[in-house]
Amino acid sequence: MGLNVSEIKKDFPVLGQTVHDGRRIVYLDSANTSQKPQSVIDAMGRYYETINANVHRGTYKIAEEATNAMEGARGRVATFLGANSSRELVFTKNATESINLVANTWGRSNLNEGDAVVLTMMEHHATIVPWHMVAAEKGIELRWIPLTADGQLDLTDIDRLVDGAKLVSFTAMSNVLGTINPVERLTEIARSAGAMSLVDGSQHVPHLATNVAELGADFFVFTGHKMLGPTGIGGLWAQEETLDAMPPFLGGGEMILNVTTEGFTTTEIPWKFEAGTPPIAEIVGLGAAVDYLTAVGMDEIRQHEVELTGYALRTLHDRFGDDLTIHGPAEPASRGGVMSIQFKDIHPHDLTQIMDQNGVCLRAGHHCAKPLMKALGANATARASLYLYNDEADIDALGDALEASGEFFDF
Amino acid sequence: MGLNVSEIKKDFPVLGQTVHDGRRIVYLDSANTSQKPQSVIDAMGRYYETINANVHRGTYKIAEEATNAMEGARGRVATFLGANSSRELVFTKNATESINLVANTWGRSNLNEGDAVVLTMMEHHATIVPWHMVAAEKGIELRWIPLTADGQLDLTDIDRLVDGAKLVSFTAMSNVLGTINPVERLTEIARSAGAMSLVDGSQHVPHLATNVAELGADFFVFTGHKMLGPTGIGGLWAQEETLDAMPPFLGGGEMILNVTTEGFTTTEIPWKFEAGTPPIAEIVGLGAAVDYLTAVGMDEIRQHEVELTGYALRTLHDRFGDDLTIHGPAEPASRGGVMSIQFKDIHPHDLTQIMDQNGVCLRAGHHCAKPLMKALGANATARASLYLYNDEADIDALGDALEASGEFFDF
Amino acid sequence: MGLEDLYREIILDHYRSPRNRGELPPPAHRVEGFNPLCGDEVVLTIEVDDEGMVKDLKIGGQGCSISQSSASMMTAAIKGKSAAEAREFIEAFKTMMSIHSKELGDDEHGELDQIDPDLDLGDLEALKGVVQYPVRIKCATLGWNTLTQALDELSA
Amino acid sequence: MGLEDLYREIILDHYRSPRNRGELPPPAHRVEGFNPLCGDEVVLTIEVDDEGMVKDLKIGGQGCSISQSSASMMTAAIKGKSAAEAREFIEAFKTMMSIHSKELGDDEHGELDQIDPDLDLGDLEALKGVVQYPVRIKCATLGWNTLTQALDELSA
Ligand SMILES: Cc1ncc(COP(=O)(O)O)c(C=O)c1O
Ligand SMILES: Cc1ncc(COP(=O)(O)O)c(C=O)c1O
Repeated sequence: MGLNVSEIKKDFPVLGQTVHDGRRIVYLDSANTSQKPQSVIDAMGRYYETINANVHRGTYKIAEEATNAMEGARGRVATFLGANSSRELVFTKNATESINLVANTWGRSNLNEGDAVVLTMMEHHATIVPWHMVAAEKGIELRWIPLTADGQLDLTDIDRLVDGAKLVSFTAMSNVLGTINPVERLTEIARSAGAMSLVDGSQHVPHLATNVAELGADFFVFTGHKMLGPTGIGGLWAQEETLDAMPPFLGGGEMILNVTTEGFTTTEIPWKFEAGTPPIAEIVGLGAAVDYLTAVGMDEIRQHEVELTGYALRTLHDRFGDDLTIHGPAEPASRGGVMSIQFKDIHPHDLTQIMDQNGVCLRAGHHCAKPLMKALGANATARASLYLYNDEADIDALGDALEASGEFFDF
Repeated sequence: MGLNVSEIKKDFPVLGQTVHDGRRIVYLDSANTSQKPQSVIDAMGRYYETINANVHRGTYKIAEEATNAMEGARGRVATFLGANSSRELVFTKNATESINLVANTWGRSNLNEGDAVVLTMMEHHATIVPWHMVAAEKGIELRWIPLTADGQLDLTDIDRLVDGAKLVSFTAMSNVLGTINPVERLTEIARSAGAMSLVDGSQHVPHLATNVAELGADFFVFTGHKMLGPTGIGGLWAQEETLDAMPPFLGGGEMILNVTTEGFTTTEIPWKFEAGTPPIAEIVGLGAAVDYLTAVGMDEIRQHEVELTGYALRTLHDRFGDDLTIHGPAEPASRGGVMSIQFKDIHPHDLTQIMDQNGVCLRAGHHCAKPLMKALGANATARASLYLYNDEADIDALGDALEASGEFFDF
Repeated sequence: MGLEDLYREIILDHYRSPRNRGELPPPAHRVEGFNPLCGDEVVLTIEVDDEGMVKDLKIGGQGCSISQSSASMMTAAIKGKSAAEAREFIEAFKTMMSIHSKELGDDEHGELDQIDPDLDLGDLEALKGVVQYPVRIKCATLGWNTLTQALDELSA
Repeated sequence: MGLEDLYREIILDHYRSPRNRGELPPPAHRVEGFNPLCGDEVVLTIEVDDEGMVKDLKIGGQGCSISQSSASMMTAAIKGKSAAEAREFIEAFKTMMSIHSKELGDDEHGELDQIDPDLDLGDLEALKGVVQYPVRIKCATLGWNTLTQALDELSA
């Protein structure tokens, strides 16, 4: 029965805005950051207006309510992710910090000269740079799983790649190609090889029902602003034993059990990894975001995106034929609603600039995946990415904007 | 002419709330976190409702507006702090992260076995624990500036303490005692001894006009939620040369110039230290907070707090005599509006619990300063802390609540 | 909910006149417990005999009325019991204290629902009101967590 | 503000027919420049003679119409000039591009206000419209930053 997108659109105030003399905003950049429903914005406003106080500390009414609001949200987000307990969920400021947390704690205490970490050629810089930093310090080796021509992981040589590796770190879904990776299979391969696995769920959690307990990862990270939540909030999931065994990351208030002039001891998980005043309002906002997503239904959202991606691939191909290249898997069912495109010879920056004149919002650039761009033979692509609030009219507007760009640069 | 507090109170929605059957909230916990004016809450709401998009990336209208909103706020916050350029201002999630950033980048690359870092006995855990962590890794020595009986830094032995030290790290104002430290003098002592200085401005920036260029520190940190801003945002100031010379902290998107499978190079400051999607809405909110503070006037705020602290010290002493101990300097002019109190034999937790019944919000605990608490001979104190929205009626309510607690526990 | 629910007379009584207060001399086993949120520290000293019987235990350190009275009641309840019975008490008490955290979505104590419903917590029932004040739960459980640690160390 | 302000005819002309395109063979000095935001990479090769005169320079690599045309105009303007004159051009161009960032509170180019107002940027004035599109400023200045780096390296 599908989503009622015209009703959903009304929940997102930015989508009611116009730009450039009355053009409605056609927002096709959700892989970059998602729009926020009014309920999320209001949850944070209400927090600040009624119970703003620091958490875990005050014995007064609004401080207790703030603590309940924050820890209640932790519980709901943990449930949304399929975690067994809210103690498995550490809040960070974004997915990037989550991965750096793992690299700095588990990584720096477990990896030594000559150890190998396996990445893939489709990773976001957030997965690459932290391991480059550990590599520079510890002398570890980075190995790269290559890609097939249609943008899937090429697992032909996987046994050799994971042989003796200590960690396999990969994205559940590519933010450039849309490719949905076989997460369970890869975590199983890692486990069989005696390696840990870190799954970057930044593009997965917003778009597909996620159950960390079933995916089999040792570490799972995500970011709030791509899943209808606010900026300034992300998370790391791991099992309690894993978190318990890790040394702390940042030091300061909230994460300690005792501090003397001689040293300190850490408090229990997850707070052990949450130094300083937490992003309280942002956690409350993320709680409201998962409430919204749950109410719509993650399976319904996925179904909608599969259909809409199919519509886009079909109609854009019909309209533009060989003038348009769309990277990544051809089959909507094996990909998310992320389409990196190349149109004629028009540079993505110029392309998206013209599109903007039509109200159509696409991102141009390397999408923080320069090794992948190099493999694709491009410096940059233009990327259209979908979410629950997009519909066929948005795809048609994308096509019209492409046409306009083609005319503008038709020398 | 003083502040018009009854008008100011109207700007802060939490202060219009009631608890426990109609008691108005008497908020005396601003050293913990401040309340937010409606203008700050609305600035963030408006951001999400009208121009929400990722920054530095999109070529479309709202992405450019989001970038302008964020970088414009950086400029205004930098000006508010007296920085010479917005490139001197790195955004973090809170003061704790800022200090950890310095410890992990400057600290880990400049400190070696046998080096000394000088702290004070009145530091917050955010200043202590990061250096304990570096000490555990690098074998550095921590030295502690002791306190006088009235809670000031005892500088008698300072020459010996800083002799050969690499860093002096201290708070500009104590979050427990209210003591305002001689920042310029201390940074000068550090410089003369050939040491760097790190000033924790978390309690200073919200309450006293701050000019980092004049204070003479090498590093200066602060946190947004204590200065009318949102949670999830803080900052680190340092001169461009200092920041340029530091290795990066977290790795990922936004902080790179180039990434290959072989390595990476970093982009220019301040973005080099801002990996991942930044707390965009929070930066916008912090910009609105400094606008509000500037409009009221930092000197006026300070003047108000000095007067109100004087009123509190005077009237509370009159009412309770020796039943009440207020730690820290006796003179309002040499302290901030932070009063750590001990009342009769009532444990701070019990005391603040009863106060809560009267709508009076105080924090009880170690205030993330356990070494200081030990020096004071207490596990915990109850702390009342003031801000621009407090008035004499709030102090009278504090006195009434103390009286009620005394009666409740009068066995 | 008034304060009377939190500060029942029996709680104030244990606070005013704590039972088993102080420290046992060595070779009694000694464990320090910290409440990271407020800074309270307790010292538990305990002697368990060869049959696994808690012969004696004492509580020292500082704390608020809730942590002190809870620890006092705990010592009274546990003294003379076997270590196994002590653990049952601990579970039962923590279940009572966790009703609230369960509402918050934390199902860590899910399995504890099967705790013996007939176990009589006695005076300790007076601490029920604490669950309405989540920050104070850490106060009420401080002594109990310290006891758990002591029993773990003794049986290790 | 319409797109015509950004995409002036002269810009599109330099984009369609870039001047001084390609790479000079060694021993020309070679520098790579990156636009970290979009991934564009340019390669600048340059020969400066003993008198400090820019004898030749070429631009290779990929980029959008703004970065390519700006770099093309730059090569045309700088070729045959002295290194000192080249630096003046760079300053003048960056001043033009920084009007916007100054509004944002970044006063890094404050001192540039004293730049010679008579310096004629010629065709480059056409790029003025770019300041309205802050993200594109990085495109327009890519070639220039790379040239600065080359001159710095050559004089080091
Ligand atoms: C003096 C001082 N430094 C540092 C901090 C840490 O601030 P945050 O928790 O926002 O990182 C605080 C407040 O908690 C403080 O009072
Ligand atoms: C696959 C992937 N991983 C990680 C990230 C980093 O997320 P954030 O910038 O919120 O840390 C992103 C988005 O930018 C992403 O698409």
